[in-house]
Amino acid sequence: MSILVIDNIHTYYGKIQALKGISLEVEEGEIVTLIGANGAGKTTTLRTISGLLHPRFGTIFLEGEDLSKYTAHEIVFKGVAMVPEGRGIFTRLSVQENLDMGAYSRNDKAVIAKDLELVFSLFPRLKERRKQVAGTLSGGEQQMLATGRALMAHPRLLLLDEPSMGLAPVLVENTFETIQAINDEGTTILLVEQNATMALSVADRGYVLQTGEIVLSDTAENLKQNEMVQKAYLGID
Amino acid sequence: MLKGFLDRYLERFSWVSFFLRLFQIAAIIIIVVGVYNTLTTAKYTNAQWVTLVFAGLAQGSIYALIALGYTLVYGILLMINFAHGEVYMAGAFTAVFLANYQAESGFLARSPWLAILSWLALAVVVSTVIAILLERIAYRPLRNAPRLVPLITAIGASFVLQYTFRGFYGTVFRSYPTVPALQGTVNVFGAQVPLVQLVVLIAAIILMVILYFFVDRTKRGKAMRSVSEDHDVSRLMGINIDRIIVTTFALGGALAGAAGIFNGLFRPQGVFFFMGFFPGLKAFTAAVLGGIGNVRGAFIGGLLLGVIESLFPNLILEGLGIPAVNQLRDAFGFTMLVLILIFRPQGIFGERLAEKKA
Amino acid sequence: MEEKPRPTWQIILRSGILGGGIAAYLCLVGLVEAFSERFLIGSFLTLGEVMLVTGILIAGLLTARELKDNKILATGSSLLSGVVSSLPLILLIFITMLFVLRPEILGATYNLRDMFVNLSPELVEILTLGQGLDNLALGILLLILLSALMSLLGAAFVLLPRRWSLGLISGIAWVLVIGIFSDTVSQIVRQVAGQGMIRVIFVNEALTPQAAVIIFAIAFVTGFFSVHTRIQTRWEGIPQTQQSRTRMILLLAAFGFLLVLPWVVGLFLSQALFTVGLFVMMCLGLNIVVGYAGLLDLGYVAFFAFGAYTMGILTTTGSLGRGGLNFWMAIPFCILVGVVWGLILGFPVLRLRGDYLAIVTLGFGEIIRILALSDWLAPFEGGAQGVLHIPYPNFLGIIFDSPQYMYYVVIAGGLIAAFVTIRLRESRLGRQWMAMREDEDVAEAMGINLVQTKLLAFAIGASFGALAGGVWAARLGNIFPHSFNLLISINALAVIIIGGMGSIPGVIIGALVLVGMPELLREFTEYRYLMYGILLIIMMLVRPEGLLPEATRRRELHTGEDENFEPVSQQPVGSDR
Amino acid sequence: MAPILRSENVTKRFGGLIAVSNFDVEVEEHSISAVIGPNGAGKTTFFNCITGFYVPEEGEIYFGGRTIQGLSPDLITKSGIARTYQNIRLFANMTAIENILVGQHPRLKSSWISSIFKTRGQQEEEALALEEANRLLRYVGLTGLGDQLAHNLPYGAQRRLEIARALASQPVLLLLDEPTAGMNPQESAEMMVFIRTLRDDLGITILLIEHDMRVVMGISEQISVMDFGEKIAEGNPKEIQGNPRVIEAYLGRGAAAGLELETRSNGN
Amino acid sequence: MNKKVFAILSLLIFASMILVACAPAATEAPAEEPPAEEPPAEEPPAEEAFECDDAIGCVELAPDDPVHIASMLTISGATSFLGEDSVGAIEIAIDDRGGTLLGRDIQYTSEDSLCSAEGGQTAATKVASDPTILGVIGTNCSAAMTAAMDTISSAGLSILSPSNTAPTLTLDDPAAGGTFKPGYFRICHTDFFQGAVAGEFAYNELGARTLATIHDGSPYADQLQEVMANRFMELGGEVTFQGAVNVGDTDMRAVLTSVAADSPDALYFPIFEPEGPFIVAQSSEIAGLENTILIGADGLLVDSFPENSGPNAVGMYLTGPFVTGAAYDEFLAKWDAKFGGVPPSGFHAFAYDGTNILFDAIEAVAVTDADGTTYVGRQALRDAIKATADYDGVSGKVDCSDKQFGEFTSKGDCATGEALGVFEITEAEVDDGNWPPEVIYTP
Repeated sequence: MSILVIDNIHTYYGKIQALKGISLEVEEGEIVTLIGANGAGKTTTLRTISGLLHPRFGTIFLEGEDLSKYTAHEIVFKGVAMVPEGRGIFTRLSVQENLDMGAYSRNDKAVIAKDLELVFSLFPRLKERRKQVAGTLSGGEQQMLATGRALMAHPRLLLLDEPSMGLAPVLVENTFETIQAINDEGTTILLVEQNATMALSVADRGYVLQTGEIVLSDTAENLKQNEMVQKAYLGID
Repeated sequence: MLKGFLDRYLERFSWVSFFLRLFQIAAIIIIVVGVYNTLTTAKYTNAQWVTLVFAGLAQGSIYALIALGYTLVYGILLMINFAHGEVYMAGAFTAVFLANYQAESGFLARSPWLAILSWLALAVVVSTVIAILLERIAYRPLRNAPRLVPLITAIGASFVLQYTFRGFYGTVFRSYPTVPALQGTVNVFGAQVPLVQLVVLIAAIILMVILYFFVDRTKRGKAMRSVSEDHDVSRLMGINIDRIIVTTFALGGALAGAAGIFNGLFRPQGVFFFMGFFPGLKAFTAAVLGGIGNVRGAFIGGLLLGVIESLFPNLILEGLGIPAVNQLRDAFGFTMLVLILIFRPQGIFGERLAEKKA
Repeated sequence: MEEKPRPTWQIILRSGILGGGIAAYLCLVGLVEAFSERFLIGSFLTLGEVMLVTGILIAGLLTARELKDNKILATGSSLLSGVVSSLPLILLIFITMLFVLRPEILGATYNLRDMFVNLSPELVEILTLGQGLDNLALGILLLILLSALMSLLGAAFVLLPRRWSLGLISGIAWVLVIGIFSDTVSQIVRQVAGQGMIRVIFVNEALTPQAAVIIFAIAFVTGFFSVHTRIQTRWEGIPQTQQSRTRMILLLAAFGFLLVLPWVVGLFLSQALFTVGLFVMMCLGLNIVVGYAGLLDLGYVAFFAFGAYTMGILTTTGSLGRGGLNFWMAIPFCILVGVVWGLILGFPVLRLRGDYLAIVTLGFGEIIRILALSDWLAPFEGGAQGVLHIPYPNFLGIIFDSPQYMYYVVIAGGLIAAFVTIRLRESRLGRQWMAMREDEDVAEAMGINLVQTKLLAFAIGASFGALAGGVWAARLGNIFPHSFNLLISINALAVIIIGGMGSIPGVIIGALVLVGMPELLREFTEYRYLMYGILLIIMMLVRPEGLLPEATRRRELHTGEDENFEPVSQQPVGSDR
Repeated sequence: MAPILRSENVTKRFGGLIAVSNFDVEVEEHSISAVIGPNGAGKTTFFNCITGFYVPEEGEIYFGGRTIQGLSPDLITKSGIARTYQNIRLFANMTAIENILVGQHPRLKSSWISSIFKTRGQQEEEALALEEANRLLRYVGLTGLGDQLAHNLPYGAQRRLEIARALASQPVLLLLDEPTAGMNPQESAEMMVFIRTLRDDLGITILLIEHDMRVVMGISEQISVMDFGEKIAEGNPKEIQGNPRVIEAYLGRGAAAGLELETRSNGN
Repeated sequence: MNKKVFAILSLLIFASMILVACAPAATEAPAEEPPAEEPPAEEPPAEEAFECDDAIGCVELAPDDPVHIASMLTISGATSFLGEDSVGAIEIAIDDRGGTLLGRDIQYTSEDSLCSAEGGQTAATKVASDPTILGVIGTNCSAAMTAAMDTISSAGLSILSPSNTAPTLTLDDPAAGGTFKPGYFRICHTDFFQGAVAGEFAYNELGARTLATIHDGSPYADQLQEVMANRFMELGGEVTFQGAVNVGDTDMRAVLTSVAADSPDALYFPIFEPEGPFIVAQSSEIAGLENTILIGADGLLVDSFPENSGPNAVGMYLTGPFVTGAAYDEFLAKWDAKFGGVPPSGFHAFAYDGTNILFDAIEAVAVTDADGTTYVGRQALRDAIKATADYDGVSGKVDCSDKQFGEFTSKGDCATGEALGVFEITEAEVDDGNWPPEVIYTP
């Protein structure tokens, strides 16, 4: 069953149209990736789903419920969490407080504690540094924190925006292993990634965006073999 | 070798640093000379100095409570809520009628603490409501406008509030009744300090501690801190930032309302529609002094400013042979601000906002 | 974001309460009563009554606007919301009755009028349309009726066919404007047509009924036939070359008009124009500091004061006089002093940013005022007693002793200021300023010397302010430190932001609105500031980019309409270190 | 050839945090060099030390034979160093042409007084500057976009405009902070070619920070690897790829292996 | 760009040409204005038409025209109580005449001159631009008058002030700081009177030998304390401290501590509310002021002062205008009937007398010709006011002839210094709301 169905959304920044009729679907338990050049509208799509932007036309359904009438903070309550581009951790809050904020939408103390354990088991480094101010973490640790914080919302759908950006190659692999692990725990993931090679290696399916439109959609395996994708996004001549 | 060294030095020579350094040295010399002269003439007794310090602390705690409102709002919206002084006025000006009514009817004499609490409640409610309305009408629609636009609406709101209350309550200067229970003095370091000043100081500190715990420990408080870092990411956490912003304004309003009552206890006269303007400016100064956006800084800045104003003109300027020093008090307060900011461009407790990010 | 249609009863209630709330507010704040004897037309419509019905009008207007698709429903609803809007007023009547006029009814022990000074018998008289407490029931009935009618009128603005409503609005607006500004209008009429004409148009500051009818008719017709748009379409039809020639002629005509203006409008309005011109001059300077260089300066009045005191001390024939120069010789010194103090005050704040800069400059303004006032410096510049006996400028034997002459001085000063501003904006220095405004660090990395650039902004800006101060002192003839208060700084800042930051025509429009208007509204005395405040808020809410923004900013704001728009380059700086 | 830029034992601290520690680097004239390392390793801080935004607590930076550290950023720019930023930092509300004109600032001489009176010299200089700005605009492939506000340009164009702005000061040394960030492999490849052209055509020395190993290995002649503020390795691409410390701290085995494959195939 | 420069330059040249061309014509313009130049009655006159030969012109009132007077007072801002006080008195004076003068309605325009120089000047241009106005009551503050004087005087108007107290206003010797211009009259007493009264009272009546003063930076307070201190020293006293506070200050403890350092016998602070009550109330907290007698001035002679100052006000003194007598009681009764309560400040009597003097003078000089047109000569009006002597006003004897204060000659000063007194605040005022307080000393 599709957890997320996006139908023909058009999003504008003022007068500039960023999305020109995007339609996509994400099935429960999948990892779906959006790839495309900078400015193609990948981030805009995620921001539209999470409610930070509002589509001028089109609908977004999460398990049959129309999301476009909700604002960003309400959408979190519906079970969608997002790790924004650049990670967006609260640098002046401690690691623990950052994670608390991730669970802001929830009141079930017991389950939160369990989720916290899960996050710490995924990222043992965070447990060591839970009292530390988040701004002093290294880049890789910040990415862990951002991901862990999003997991604290116990989302059914996790939106990841450029998780590997600015990370050392050695950490990139780790990151995608974690993404796979999160998915194995049952969380559906919509992944926007610059590093198409890695993204397609973990994803089940992928969509290719160009200037606000979807030009290609297929399973990850097929996309990897696609000539255009190889040339433009995988760097294979 | 020497020439090379000299060249290198001259190339890096900055007139700005040179003059600022000169300025700092001059300021320190002036202060030291002034203090020395004043103290050696022994014009004032120690008791008089202590009196001035406590009067300054009481005054400072009122600045501090108002400054907290500035700083909270600044932390979250990065805007100067110029009308905050008027929020303070609104509460104080409204509660004065209740206070006088209770004084007339004898209620104040019968149960003074209950009476004061009721004034406090009224002032806090009025100030809070005004602060919330202010946010709703004058600031929220402009949240994404260029930075100076809300500053102008804030100035406009400041005028509107002043003259609204002038229209409502008239132009007559009102006074709070004196509370017999708060009369009398306490012996501190050999000086007779009025009880009411201590009460005001302690009450302000208690409020400050409560606020600190609220911001530091509670879920709402943490959400406030999150919002102050990043609006969008906070929304992604499920935080309703509108509600957090309203909470912030309400908190600032409530503290300003309390400040109004403390002011009425400590210095009953001069309750009128313009009473908020200068304390507002001073509190804003105090907030900057402490490092705007920083809760602790605002409080310390407020107390410091109160003491500077109360003590320093007599202590420093008089020793320099300047006539009518108290006239220069505000100028002196601002000069101290400039001095402190030259030493520490981010204020006393401020984060290094001014540090270059490249 | 989606506008959910609200149920009709909710619309009626909301706009009714809002409109009634506004009306009640105006009553409580005293506007209604204060102008209850200020007649607008003959002796039957007062300004107070207009104020009272404004809120109710808004109630009708709002209701009708939300329901305008269904005219019958809208009419009925606005009638109802008019009735609703009378409720707060009725409440006011009862409160006044129970707590002020007839405390014995409830045994109230507190006279509420001690608190709300405007809960007076007169207010009850006005609200009950003259019936008073004796005929309370009739009075309230009349009030409800009036509210319903006025609400309908408000609804009519929306519901009538466009032409009719345009005509109606322009007719009512013109009658009100001329009635309110009767003072100003009669000054001009006096200069142009003589005292006799005034007797025809005005009776005791109010419009005569005949005049009101005629004005309404003319305005209605122009509105009805939308003369304005017609001229515009006609204008657009004219070929380009002819257009530019016409424009040139119009420009020349406008300039000629500008030159003879003081003699057309008379003494008082010339004084107002003088003040506006003075602010234009000053704000052009502030515009360089705030608009171009992006340095928020809340203490600009300091430079105005320096100019004024320099002029005063150098030219006064009184005991404080030093130098004994004349106006023209002193002007360069004013500018020089401005520049020097711009540098001196700019110096310590070089390292401060944003709001720290704002409070420190604000402090400077206050420091200067307090020092000017102080007994300490009084032997040099007069202290509280100010500087007296500043002679008027003398030009080829003409003594500039009236605002009509000084007007030309500010026009000349304003033109020079505008000229310098335009030239600098398009120069290398202008680009330095704007780069600094956009991003100080990057500007420095482009090889721009921030110290020099900032100090130049302060100094050049200050020189305009000081020039204005000098001219002002010469007009006033004597200066007192109390004049140099924070309000001038605030006003100047508001002018450039309301006008549209960085734009020169914006400064002129801003000064006309924020400086000229209050002069004309002198009649409103203490309510002037209230109106000023409301004006500031409304203008910023409606046009955050200002009335005539600089072209680039306009573009920016228009692309930035979406609330979540974040330009790429303004995203937070990552902390890679 | 003498190094044009040389740093000796540069150390920069923030409070207790050591961002750059005893960092030495030598950049040969007309070379393309790179600094790589994990996020937060201190690369950008090092750039900031070179351009004068930070003054290192210890060590010396020599540029063209004389020491520059402690000079203010504008003087350093005037001496011939220009840079771009990791997150593009254009003057967002100025047009593209204006951005480049600001970049030309150090080369212009006319005073503000001459611009009030529009002296002949000033007018000539402005005209030349405008011509040069248009030429640079064409050079980076943005012909016709001169009147666009910088923040309205598409991402790639902004990157190029930033480089044009840096070139406008006619630098000897160009510092590029992640020039291909946010670009797809195709665009990255184009950028690589462009950077090489810059060096070959204009004779500019280039020092870059980059995460995309394909770019780094593809164009750099010399690479320094940073971790926790320290230099852990230095050498040509081959040496770096083979360096076990680099592999452990930064590249990871998989990436290193992949790169090795690629360089080999490129070499062929 | 070049085009723009050319345009601007040519505009500048054009502007200067016009400036030169217009100017002489313009100076003539006002001369044309007085109707004297154009024979007022062109139609065949039934009788001999009135010829206005007044040096500065006449005001011509058509048969239906009202008699138009104006006031320039401070009716907004912090000092508005002064303005309200005067406006009320003017309205009562108009009512006293049944709202008519010379058989015409009296039209009264109230302008706001604020309490500042620029406010005064703007109000003056407004009044001066209406040629129907005969005379003006104003201003309240001396700063406003200083700036308004020239405009008012050159417009040929007469202005009578109810509360300007700065001595310079009536000195016509600029070398001595005088700013007098013809047409200005002052009904109230100058600081020379009040300062002297305060000084004499403190030295002679209270037996004070040391004195401290505080002013608030207003020209008025500064001047008054200076005059008082000088008089006190002339009498043989010692001035230990002359300090100042700022308008808006609330904490007076620091300045009072400075005062207390010398424990003076008396403290004179001729300032306003709310700063005055702060000084009174906070002085009780300062050690060293226990035996210091507080003296305020007319700025604090407001009915809210005792209540605001609290118990510490008991036993302090206020100097100020003191008017008494049956006429004054009658005036107060009228006030109570019209506005309720008592006037908010102490200068209403002067405003009332000034208005009446103006009306009397208008009546005295007005000439009506056969067709019902009335002419009032502006210079004649000034002369008539000037000639007022031995006028028995509510505020006592009024005499507008030139006076001598030491070496200074003052013109236009109408007050004789009779109407001054020292009031003592007692428990009756503080606790029971009695107002005004008892006068215990008159010069």
